[in-house]
Amino acid sequence: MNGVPMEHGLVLAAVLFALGLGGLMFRRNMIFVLMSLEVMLNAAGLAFIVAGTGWQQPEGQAMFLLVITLAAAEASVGLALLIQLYHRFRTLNLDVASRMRG
Amino acid sequence: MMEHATTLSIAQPTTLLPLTFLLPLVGTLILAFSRGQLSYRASATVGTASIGLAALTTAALALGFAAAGPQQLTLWTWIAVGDFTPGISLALDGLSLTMLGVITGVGFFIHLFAAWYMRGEDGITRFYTYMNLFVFSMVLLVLGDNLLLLFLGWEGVGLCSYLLIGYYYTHSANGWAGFKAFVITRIGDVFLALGMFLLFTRLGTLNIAEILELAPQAWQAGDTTVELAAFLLLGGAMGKSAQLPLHTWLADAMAGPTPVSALIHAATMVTAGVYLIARMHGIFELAPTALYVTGVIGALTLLMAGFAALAQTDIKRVLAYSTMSQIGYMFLALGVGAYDTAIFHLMTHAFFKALLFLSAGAVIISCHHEQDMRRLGGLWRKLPLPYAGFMVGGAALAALPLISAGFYSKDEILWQALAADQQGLLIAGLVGALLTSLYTLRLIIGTFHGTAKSDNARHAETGRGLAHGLPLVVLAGLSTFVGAWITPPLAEVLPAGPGDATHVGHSSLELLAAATALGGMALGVWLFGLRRGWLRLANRGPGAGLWHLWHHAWGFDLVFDWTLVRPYRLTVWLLKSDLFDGLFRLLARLVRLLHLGLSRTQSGRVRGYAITMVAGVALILLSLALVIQGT
Amino acid sequence: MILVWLIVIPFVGGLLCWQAERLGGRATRLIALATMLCELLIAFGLWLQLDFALPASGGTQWAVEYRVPWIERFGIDFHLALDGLSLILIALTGFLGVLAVLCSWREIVRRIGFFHLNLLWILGGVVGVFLAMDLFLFFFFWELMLVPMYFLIALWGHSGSKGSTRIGAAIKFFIYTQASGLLMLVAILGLVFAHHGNTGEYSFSYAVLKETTLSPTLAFWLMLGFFVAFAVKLPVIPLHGWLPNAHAQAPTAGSVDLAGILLKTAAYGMLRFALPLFPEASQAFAPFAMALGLVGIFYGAVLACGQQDIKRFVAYTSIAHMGFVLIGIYAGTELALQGVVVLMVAHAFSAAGLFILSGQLYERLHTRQINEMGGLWGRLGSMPGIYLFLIAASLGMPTTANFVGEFMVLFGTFAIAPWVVALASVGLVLAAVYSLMLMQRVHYGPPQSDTPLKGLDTREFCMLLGLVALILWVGLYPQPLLDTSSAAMQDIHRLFDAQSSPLPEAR
Amino acid sequence: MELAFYLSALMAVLATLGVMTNPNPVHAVLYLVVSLLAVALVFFALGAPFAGALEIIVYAGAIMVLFVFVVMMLNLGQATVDQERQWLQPRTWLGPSVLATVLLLTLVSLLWRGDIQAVIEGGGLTARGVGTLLYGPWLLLVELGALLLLAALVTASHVGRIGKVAAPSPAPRDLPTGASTPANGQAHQPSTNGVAGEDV
Repeated sequence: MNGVPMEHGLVLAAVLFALGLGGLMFRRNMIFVLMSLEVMLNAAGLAFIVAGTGWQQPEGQAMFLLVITLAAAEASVGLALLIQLYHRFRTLNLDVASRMRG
Repeated sequence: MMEHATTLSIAQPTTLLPLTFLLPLVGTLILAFSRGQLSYRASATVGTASIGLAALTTAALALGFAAAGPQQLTLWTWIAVGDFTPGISLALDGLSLTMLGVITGVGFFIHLFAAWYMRGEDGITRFYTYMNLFVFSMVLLVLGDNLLLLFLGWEGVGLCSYLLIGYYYTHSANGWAGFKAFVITRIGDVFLALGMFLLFTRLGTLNIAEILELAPQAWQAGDTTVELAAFLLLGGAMGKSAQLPLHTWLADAMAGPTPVSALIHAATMVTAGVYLIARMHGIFELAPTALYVTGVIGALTLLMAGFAALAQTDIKRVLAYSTMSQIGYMFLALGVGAYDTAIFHLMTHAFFKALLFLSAGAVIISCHHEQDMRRLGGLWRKLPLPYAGFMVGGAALAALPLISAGFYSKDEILWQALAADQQGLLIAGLVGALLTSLYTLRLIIGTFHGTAKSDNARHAETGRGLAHGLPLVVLAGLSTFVGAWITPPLAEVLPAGPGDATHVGHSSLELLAAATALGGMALGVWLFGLRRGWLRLANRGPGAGLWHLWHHAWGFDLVFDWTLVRPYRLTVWLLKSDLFDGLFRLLARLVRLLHLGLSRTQSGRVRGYAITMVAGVALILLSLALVIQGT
Repeated sequence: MILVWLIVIPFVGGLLCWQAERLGGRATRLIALATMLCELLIAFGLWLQLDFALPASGGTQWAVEYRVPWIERFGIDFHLALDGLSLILIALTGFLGVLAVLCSWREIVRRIGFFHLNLLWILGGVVGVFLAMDLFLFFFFWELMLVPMYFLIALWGHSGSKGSTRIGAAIKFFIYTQASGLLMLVAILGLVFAHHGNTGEYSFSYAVLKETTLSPTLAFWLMLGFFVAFAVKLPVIPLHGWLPNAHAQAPTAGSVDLAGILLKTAAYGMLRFALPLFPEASQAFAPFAMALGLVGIFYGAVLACGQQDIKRFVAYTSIAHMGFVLIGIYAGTELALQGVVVLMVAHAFSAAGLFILSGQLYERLHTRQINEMGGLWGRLGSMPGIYLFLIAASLGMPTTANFVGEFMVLFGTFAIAPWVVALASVGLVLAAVYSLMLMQRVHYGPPQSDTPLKGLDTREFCMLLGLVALILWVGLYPQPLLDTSSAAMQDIHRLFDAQSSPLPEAR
Repeated sequence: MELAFYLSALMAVLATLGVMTNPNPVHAVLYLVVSLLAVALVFFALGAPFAGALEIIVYAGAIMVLFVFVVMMLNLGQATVDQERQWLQPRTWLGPSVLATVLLLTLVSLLWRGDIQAVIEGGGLTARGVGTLLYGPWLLLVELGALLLLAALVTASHVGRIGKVAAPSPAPRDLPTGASTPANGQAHQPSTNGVAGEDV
């Protein structure tokens, strides 16, 4: 064996992404939802790295950097929201905050 | 040009001509803008004087006419677009002069009588406003030298008729009677309008004289177009003159004050149809079928109305049906081509029918607004003047030989029918004469003889005063042979009738007609006076059925109710919610439904949104994968 | 430049009114009145000064013209022009504007300044519509007049019976007219792009676009776009849904403007744009348009009979009258087209009068339901007499302007389409039915009570008397009007004539 | 190297599964740290050491610390664990899992068509290349990233403020610093750094 086929790297990213997605959908606790989001972002970053190294391009890693920036911003805002939620409703259950129904 | 009208001069009849309609118009305006400030006496004076002055003007015109002949006067061009140039222009010839005399002359006496009749009524100003407006419109109708101006007068008299029928507005029924009159005559008006459109499109002019001149050049006799035009004009005439089948409004029109019935629904407006056909005789001469149909309609109407008049209980309704019947005679005369005879009968009819109506009005007021024959009776001692009026008028109506005006005109009609070789029409006319005698006798005997059958009749009060007496006396005078002496100057305007050339058999027909009238009267006296056999006939078996049928004038009202009124009301009811708009409302409802459905998905739960989104993504990717797989 | 003033005056007057509310209601009303009088006087002055009877010389059909480039990149000009037809309609706008201000003198008590702002801006927009000779500018004014009307209905309207609210009516009005306006915009853009495709230049100019060569199919579709836009406004069945609600719910001044002027913008649009831009397509479409007109006459008449609200009643009669206008426009003979002009003016007067009277009845009885009226004749002083006159005008009694208009249309159409005229004449009978039915149910019959109601005061009497006098004047001597519009109408008539003689090449 | 890839991949998947299924927040965070570290190993295995280092420093270090802080601050104890157990019924997770599986299978089937011929051999790419790219043609993007972080900072400090409730929680103060410092450190963005520094 010499080298990993690119598909394998991408499939790994897909699996991680799908796992994160599943968590996002079936978890009600906001902190788990945020964690799922981190997993998904991370999976996306992984896909960039795989593609970048696969094609021998530096852009993949540069994009990964931006993904990380995004993840940091997302985490900070998300956690602030989480604290706000907890203070308003004394729970982290997301389904409680459904006041914007049509 | 209007300022010329102020300089009075008999030597120049044209300058007098506008006065005939301006005077009633001035009267109308004074009354309309008084805003209730005028007293009863002042209103009546203004209303009557304006017509009186118009009548004097007409007399002056008649004097001048003998010397100067036909006149023509254009006041201004009404509309001018391309070759469509109808003007406000007047034409005076023998025919219009005759009509003008009837309108202003008889009209003046009726206005005068109304001053007595309407005492104690509210809104006398309104009454005289409408009456003057009516005379104004009617004068324009007969003076207009083009069809559009004629139509102006034609519609104007219809409006005044509507207003005056509904004069006692607090009773809805009166208003609806006026409504019916207006709408049915309007149906006729539409035919007239279509006739105008057709004539203008084909001949390029609306001027009556030009039409009569151009028509023979444009069409052969019996040409389809000219037949159509004649039929359309006939339709207009039928509506206005209450001829079958557009006659049902006239009996209901009796809801108006009696002077109105005398002026509008006996003497002038209803005869406008006769005037129209006589005026447009050139078209009818080219359309033999239409002319024949005119005669047949006249004959049918005179029979139908004669039978109906036999079975009425309201004295005014008897007179209304007799009016229809007499106009039927005029149509019969027109139908055999005897236009001048029709106009002659129109004139005598105006005299004696106005007399009858005014007498009836006198009876009604004297008997405290009682007009049902079954509740009158025995009045001849208490009300001698109305009785005399009824006798003279009735004699003229029944064509009592030699002494009555009606005899001369009706006899002439029958002679013209014979001379035109129209036996069917002749027989109808003779039967009609018999019927006329019968119902006239029934009317007079029922009202004035026998015993008084109600308190109102027992306590009848005799009318007094010039306004009451003078019109009755003058009209009574005109209803005798004196009226028949007046010869309308029609020879220049209208073609000679078929009976003018020979007189073979004329005297035997005169004898026959006289015998019919006298026989009818004798039968009437026997039926209604001596033996009271009428009641027995009318109450039993088929007699009761016929009575019922005739009382409701052959049930035309019912037929129209079921064929026109009810379907129309049904349509209104069906469309009430605006069907077409309903389509759009349906669309709006659909959108609303979709909105409700979609907003249900707006649950407010983030997880739900995430699931939906993922499902969407999965779906898109799956289809994408399948597409890729397919290629 | 005078044309610019015609447009600017109402807009500035509206702003002044808005601010003048601080000085009190009376000052506001006086300013509005002065503005409209000014507008009317300018129109009248132009009429005296200019000669419209002769076909304009020098190759232009306009009597006055004003043109500055606006958005040169797309060939959009600020192009105003005036001919006889526009002048008549502008004078009408001025006159009805005066009436609208006068008739809301007592009726409007809330937010007077903003009310007059809206009122005057509507009128300004309408004047703009009548003057604009650039399609973009035309569309601009066309949309501009809708918004103030929306506010007028929504803020000062009456909520009617059975849950029909003024807001609902306003929204319905806005959606209908806005959708139609968009359709027109699409048609305008289609025309402009077609022109661009031919010549490589963008232009929105009326004169330029008139010369565009179009394939018959494209011309038909574009014509349809214009037609539908105007048909909504006229209105033509089945696009009339907004009208009864808007008329019934609007304040009196709004109803007067709607019936008197806004409906006329549609007829004007057809005469000015739909026909001259697409003569062949319009000619081909004429039978359908006339059929729609017929349907309108009957449908409006039948529905009017079924109404309980007097203002809805008058609204449906407007639909019937506009049916005659539509027939006349598409008949295309000079007589019919001139009749259309007279009929537009006549209908503006008679419908405005009836709406004003309905408003006055409402002020006195506090109801618009017909079944709560009856027997009013003796209780209202001289008002019923004027009502009667306006009813007579609405059923086309001779001596009134409506008669002249209707009969000229019918005379003019008979040569083209006798059957249409025969059927439309039946509409005359129905007009009698609904008009007299209204008279009967409102004024005749047993009175509901004996107490006399307040008669007309001087302001009301003068307004109505002015209308009566104008109706009679046009009914008896319409010639000044006809002379003014004659050149413009002859131009349109020539389009139809040119079509009937065979032409090998498409325009 | 291949072996390292597959092993760490397996570890990442297993750890992530742990994150998804564990009811205890603290355990879940720890699993997540493990998962991120495994992914970092994958990066090393694929020959992207710079990215691997970033992953460890920023993700597993800074961001996860935040999570731990919050979990501890909210004091989520046994009650939460019970609650989570109760929520994790098959009824709840079956549908979403099926959906996620479908998505995964679709993705995999799309990837597995075999038209990607590339094989990752590792090496060749250095931090130098990335830096040249970022501060060369992508400079604007870096600026935008800085702007994003600044916005996140302002937002977090605003959103995290708690009405009139006293005792300001440390979270809003910590969040921006924790979030921005590592990112700024990577981006070498002096201006944003300065702002963050003032805030701290």
